[in-house]
Amino acid sequence: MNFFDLKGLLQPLGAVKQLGKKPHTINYPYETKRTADRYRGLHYNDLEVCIGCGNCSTICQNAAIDMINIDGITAKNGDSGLRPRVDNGRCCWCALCVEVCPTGSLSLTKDYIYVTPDANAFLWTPGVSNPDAKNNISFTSDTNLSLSMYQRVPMRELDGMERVKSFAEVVLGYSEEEARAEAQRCISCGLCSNVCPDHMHIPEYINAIAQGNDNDALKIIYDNNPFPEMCGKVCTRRCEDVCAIQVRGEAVAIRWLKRYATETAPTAQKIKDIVNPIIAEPNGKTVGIIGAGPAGLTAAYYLALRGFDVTIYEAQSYAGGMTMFGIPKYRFPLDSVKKQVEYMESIGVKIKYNTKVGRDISFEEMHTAYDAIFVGIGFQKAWTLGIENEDIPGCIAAVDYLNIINRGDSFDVGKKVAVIGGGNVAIDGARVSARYGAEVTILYRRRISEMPADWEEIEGAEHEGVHIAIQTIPTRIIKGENGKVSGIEYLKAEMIADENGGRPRPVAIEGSETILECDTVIGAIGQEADYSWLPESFKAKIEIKRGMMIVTNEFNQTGDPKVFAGGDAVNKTADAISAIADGYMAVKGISKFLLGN
Amino acid sequence: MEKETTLYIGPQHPGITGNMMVKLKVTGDTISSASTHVGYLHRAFEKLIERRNWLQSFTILCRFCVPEPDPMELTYARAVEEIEGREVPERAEYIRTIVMELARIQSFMLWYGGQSGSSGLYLVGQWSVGDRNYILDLFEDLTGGRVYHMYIWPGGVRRDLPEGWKDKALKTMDYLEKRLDEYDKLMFDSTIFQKRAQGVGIIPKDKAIEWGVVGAPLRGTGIKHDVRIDEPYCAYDKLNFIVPTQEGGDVWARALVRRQEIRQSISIIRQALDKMPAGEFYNKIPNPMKWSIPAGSAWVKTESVRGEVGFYVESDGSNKPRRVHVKGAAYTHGVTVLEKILVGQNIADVSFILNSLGVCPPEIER
Amino acid sequence: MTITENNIKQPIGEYIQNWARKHSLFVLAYGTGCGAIEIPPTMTSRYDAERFGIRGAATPRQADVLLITGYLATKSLKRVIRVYEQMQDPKYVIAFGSCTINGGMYYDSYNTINALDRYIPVDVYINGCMPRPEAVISGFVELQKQIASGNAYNATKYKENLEWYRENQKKIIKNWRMPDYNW
Amino acid sequence: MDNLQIENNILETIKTAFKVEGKVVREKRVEITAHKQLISSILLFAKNQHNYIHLNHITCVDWIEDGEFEINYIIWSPTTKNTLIIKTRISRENAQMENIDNIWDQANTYEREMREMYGIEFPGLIGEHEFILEDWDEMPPMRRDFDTLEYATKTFYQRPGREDAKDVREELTKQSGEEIPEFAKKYSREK
Repeated sequence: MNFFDLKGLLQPLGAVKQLGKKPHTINYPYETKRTADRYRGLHYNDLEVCIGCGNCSTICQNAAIDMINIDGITAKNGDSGLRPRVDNGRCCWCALCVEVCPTGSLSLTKDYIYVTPDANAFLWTPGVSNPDAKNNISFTSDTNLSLSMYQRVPMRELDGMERVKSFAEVVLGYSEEEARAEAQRCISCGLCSNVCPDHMHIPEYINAIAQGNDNDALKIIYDNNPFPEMCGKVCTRRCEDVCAIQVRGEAVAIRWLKRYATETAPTAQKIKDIVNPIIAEPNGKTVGIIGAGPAGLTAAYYLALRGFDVTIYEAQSYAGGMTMFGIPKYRFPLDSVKKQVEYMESIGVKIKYNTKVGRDISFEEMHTAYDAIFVGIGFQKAWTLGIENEDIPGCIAAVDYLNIINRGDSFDVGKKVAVIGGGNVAIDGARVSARYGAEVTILYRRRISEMPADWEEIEGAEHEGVHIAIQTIPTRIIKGENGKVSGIEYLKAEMIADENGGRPRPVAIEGSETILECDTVIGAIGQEADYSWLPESFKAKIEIKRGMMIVTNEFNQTGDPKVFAGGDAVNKTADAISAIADGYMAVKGISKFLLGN
Repeated sequence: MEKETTLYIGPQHPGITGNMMVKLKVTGDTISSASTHVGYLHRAFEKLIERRNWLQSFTILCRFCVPEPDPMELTYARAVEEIEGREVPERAEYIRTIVMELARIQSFMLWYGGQSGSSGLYLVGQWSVGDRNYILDLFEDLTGGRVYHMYIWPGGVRRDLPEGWKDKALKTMDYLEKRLDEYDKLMFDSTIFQKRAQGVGIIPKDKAIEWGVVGAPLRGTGIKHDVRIDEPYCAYDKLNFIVPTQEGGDVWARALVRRQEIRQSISIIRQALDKMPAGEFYNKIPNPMKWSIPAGSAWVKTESVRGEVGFYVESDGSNKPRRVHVKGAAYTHGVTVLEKILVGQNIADVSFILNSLGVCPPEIER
Repeated sequence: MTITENNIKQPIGEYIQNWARKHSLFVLAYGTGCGAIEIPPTMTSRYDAERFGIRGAATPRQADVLLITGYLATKSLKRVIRVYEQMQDPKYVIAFGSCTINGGMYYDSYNTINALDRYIPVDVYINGCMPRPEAVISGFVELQKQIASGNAYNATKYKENLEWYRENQKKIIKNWRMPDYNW
Repeated sequence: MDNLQIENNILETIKTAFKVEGKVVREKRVEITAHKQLISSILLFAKNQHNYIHLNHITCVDWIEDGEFEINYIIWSPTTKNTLIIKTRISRENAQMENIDNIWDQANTYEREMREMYGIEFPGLIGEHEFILEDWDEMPPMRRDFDTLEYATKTFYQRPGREDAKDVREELTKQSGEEIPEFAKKYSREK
């Protein structure tokens, strides 16, 4: 090769022509370059939207995110009160925390310069360290992009017109594949457990289902709930209201997953095999329980496991209380409770049927015979409507109505039915009537959004052709020529805002009387407890206020230290899961009271 | 006979491509034997991945090789997809192709700087690394990150193309094409570079494959092998491009291959942008904390700038990988191949040859 | 005679000395980790750090600034300490990226140190993974500020607390085969 | 399956020559499981008879539950562009494997790494014992029973200031008084 290759020597000199050109140098820091619209800079957290589920902290592979308490933010239902803090000495700005944030509160901003001589100054609390960064957000994750799974696996149900034809169960349950997929959506934060009255170990059993260990799931469930099948079918599931996924999507179907877990144990024997309970040695203490409802049975079950000698007194000829005949069969089959009771009896719970305290055995007698007493009487008496003609034939309380139907007796509701009330019992009454081919109208004082009933139940009722007349106040029942109900008169109401800040009250509009023709009126405005069995001497000690028994501590102990109480007659929520929780807490209380642990 | 001395080049040496050391036995100016010493960048990725789940691993994986993180992301994503049987939407395949080629271009621009810098032509580096920023700007708009993009993940890509990105990319490609000619004048036309590069660091053609040479160094010996053609992935089988080869096997041949490849990459990006279908860009994975993958293993290869990158991924059916073993091109180039071809060369050519082989030490030790 | 700038009072000799030092920061070309990838863009035409007097130096003896560009493997730590001790005063250390602060994404790796300031004194930390060139320049500007104010005396601190540093260093470096440098 | 003809052919050839198990994984991937004593003969056979002249990769997987290491040899043929994966299992105790760096020089690098990272001995392997690590005196780190987090926490300084971190699930159970039974804790959220 020629060393004096002229072209090769001169070509590079061509670069000289660049001399006159304007340099493309960014004159930082005197001028700045625009960062990209999705730049991944420092974190920002919308503290109001964040619920402290800690999913960001879990996904962070650098262990950079801590959950800490922040001044001014306290825990409440559906909010752990914790907020993320990023250790910028760990963070790699991969933004996975943003991708998995179920609420979308976490995002990254366009700021990125963080220079300091102090190595300990790199703890960064998004939203507190940069409160003004809201307008500078760049990397976010909307519901389409987020890795949170916002879509619930749909539950297979009978078709609306199909199901009114029979009392067959409406909900068909998850298949194994569906259950695994649904369980995978859970982020295991535990916000749900916190609001569950019974504090069931929800993240754990869902995770067990997700991993395919259904038996473990059932075992975890039985740790503090002996009625999972009932809860899996008819629970009021306040857990789902606070689910972290529910903020931007559909809550994890916690109830249906529990239902799925219980399907692995179709018989009492199977339950015993799977749960394989450890029964403690008898400790010689005796406990008497009044009422074999969910509260009483729960208390009995866990007391028996702890070695107590437990006897339940039940006025009816069956156990289960309101859950036995109070829930329509299309929601909750009858054999479920029977199976549960059979299982409980197999581990040593004794039940005396047709034994009403106060009639067959006196409370004093029990009080002396047992070391402790648990009262789980529930609500048996329906509230009366307090309007004209409510004692005539064709007018019935919903609980009585459901009881009659569930026992298999017949009750002629006629062609048109009016149901008064907005709770689950009212909807049950309506949907049962719809199954008898009646045209059903629900009269409710407030708006649909304020109905205490489950939204799924309301929806289900509407699918089955039930009409809901909102903002209506019944005034009298119209007596027909045959002495039976022929209609009901009501007033329209308007919602007046409460000056004390409470929820709006319905106020009747003068002269808006309307008459609804009907053959049956079903009242479902609530129930109350009956305390006629309780001797006056005890009423001084065991306080009863507005029909509720007053408990003095978290263990449901009453004024009489020997007597514990639970269930509808004690708690304000009056649902099955609260009753179970009461029973469970009373067990802890009784063992503390009697054994000191 | 002259005395043999031992000479250490690195780890702190301006000519070393990263943080590694070459121990030389020299007689006068001539190298009589060489051995590579690594471990200065060992972060134990493969151990760390055992503690991380399938998605968490993807953010750490791109750090395997600093100059070119994207092939690592892609290879991992493809391996996971192969084991799980997850489909990737067609649009994502095109986006991935574009990202891969952009990554290739930006890595070539860095190579321009290193290769010419190690022969004393610093101006090329000033230009090419400066212009490389325009590619990084494209990446920033697309992925939100300049260097570590963490963009290609199992199931597709993380975000769709932003508005106006296509035009911006095309404009950048036009600009780069013009600039490449300028670099040619400075580098390939320069007698200095030609004289330094020709006949230096020869890889024999008949031994190349057996030695484990891949990528541009292999094509520089005249053997046409490219994973993009042999086992097409992404959208490469739908695009037209040629795989350039050169005879000679020396630094010069490797440089020429790269010079042609960068132009091919620009053409691929243009085609891909043109042919890209509309639609989904991501086949969403389930909740990452509970996402487990059926047991199985996969060996997946991708063509990166320095050659072929292979991932061996093994799953035991849990939510964490059992084993992810990365084989980068540098694993052979930087150790056995380098040790062989350095024999008989000048000390001054060590960093020149290192650059031409594209040795990236973090790829060796991980 | 003293001079006051930015509320800092300095003898004029020191002021001139600091002014000169801050405008000639020679960075040792030692890419210790991934961060090295953002150094070329910072140094070359687009961001052109030479505007601030920042440029590369080939050997530790000529360098003023040691850039620790990210994680340090224990094997590298030994070399870095050696390089640092070879550097002549005045010398500064800039730590680059999350990994130097608290381990970054390699916090659980058996082979990378977590906190750099336990082993060599650090003047400025630049956060990021990777820090952009803008952030790198900000880091240098911060260092210049420190130098101008006469506060960048970390190298002296190292000499004074050498035993403490040695103890930490030897905890990681099991086989200490290094000469002790006499500055 | 005509398109897998090459793959099936090579599988059949090796099966008949060595009486080993194997399958065609997919296009261009053939997998063979063999006893460790057969490995070098299979590799030589494939290299010399079927032009698998390129050693792609050697990898080791630790199956601690089975007390075994799995070593995979991945080789590639430039004529058929096919990849052959040869798997073998060796005992974890006194792990020893045949040295193949006489077949491929670059196998030396892989074997040195495996020796260092897994503690597998390759009799006759030359090269320094230290490849990546320096002055390492713990168990070979890539073995699954080596806990890297524990080692890092113990060895390296943990910067203080993060002690107030709380676990969400724990904090919530503290608020509610929930007691998670021991057997359920393995299903709690990973930390």
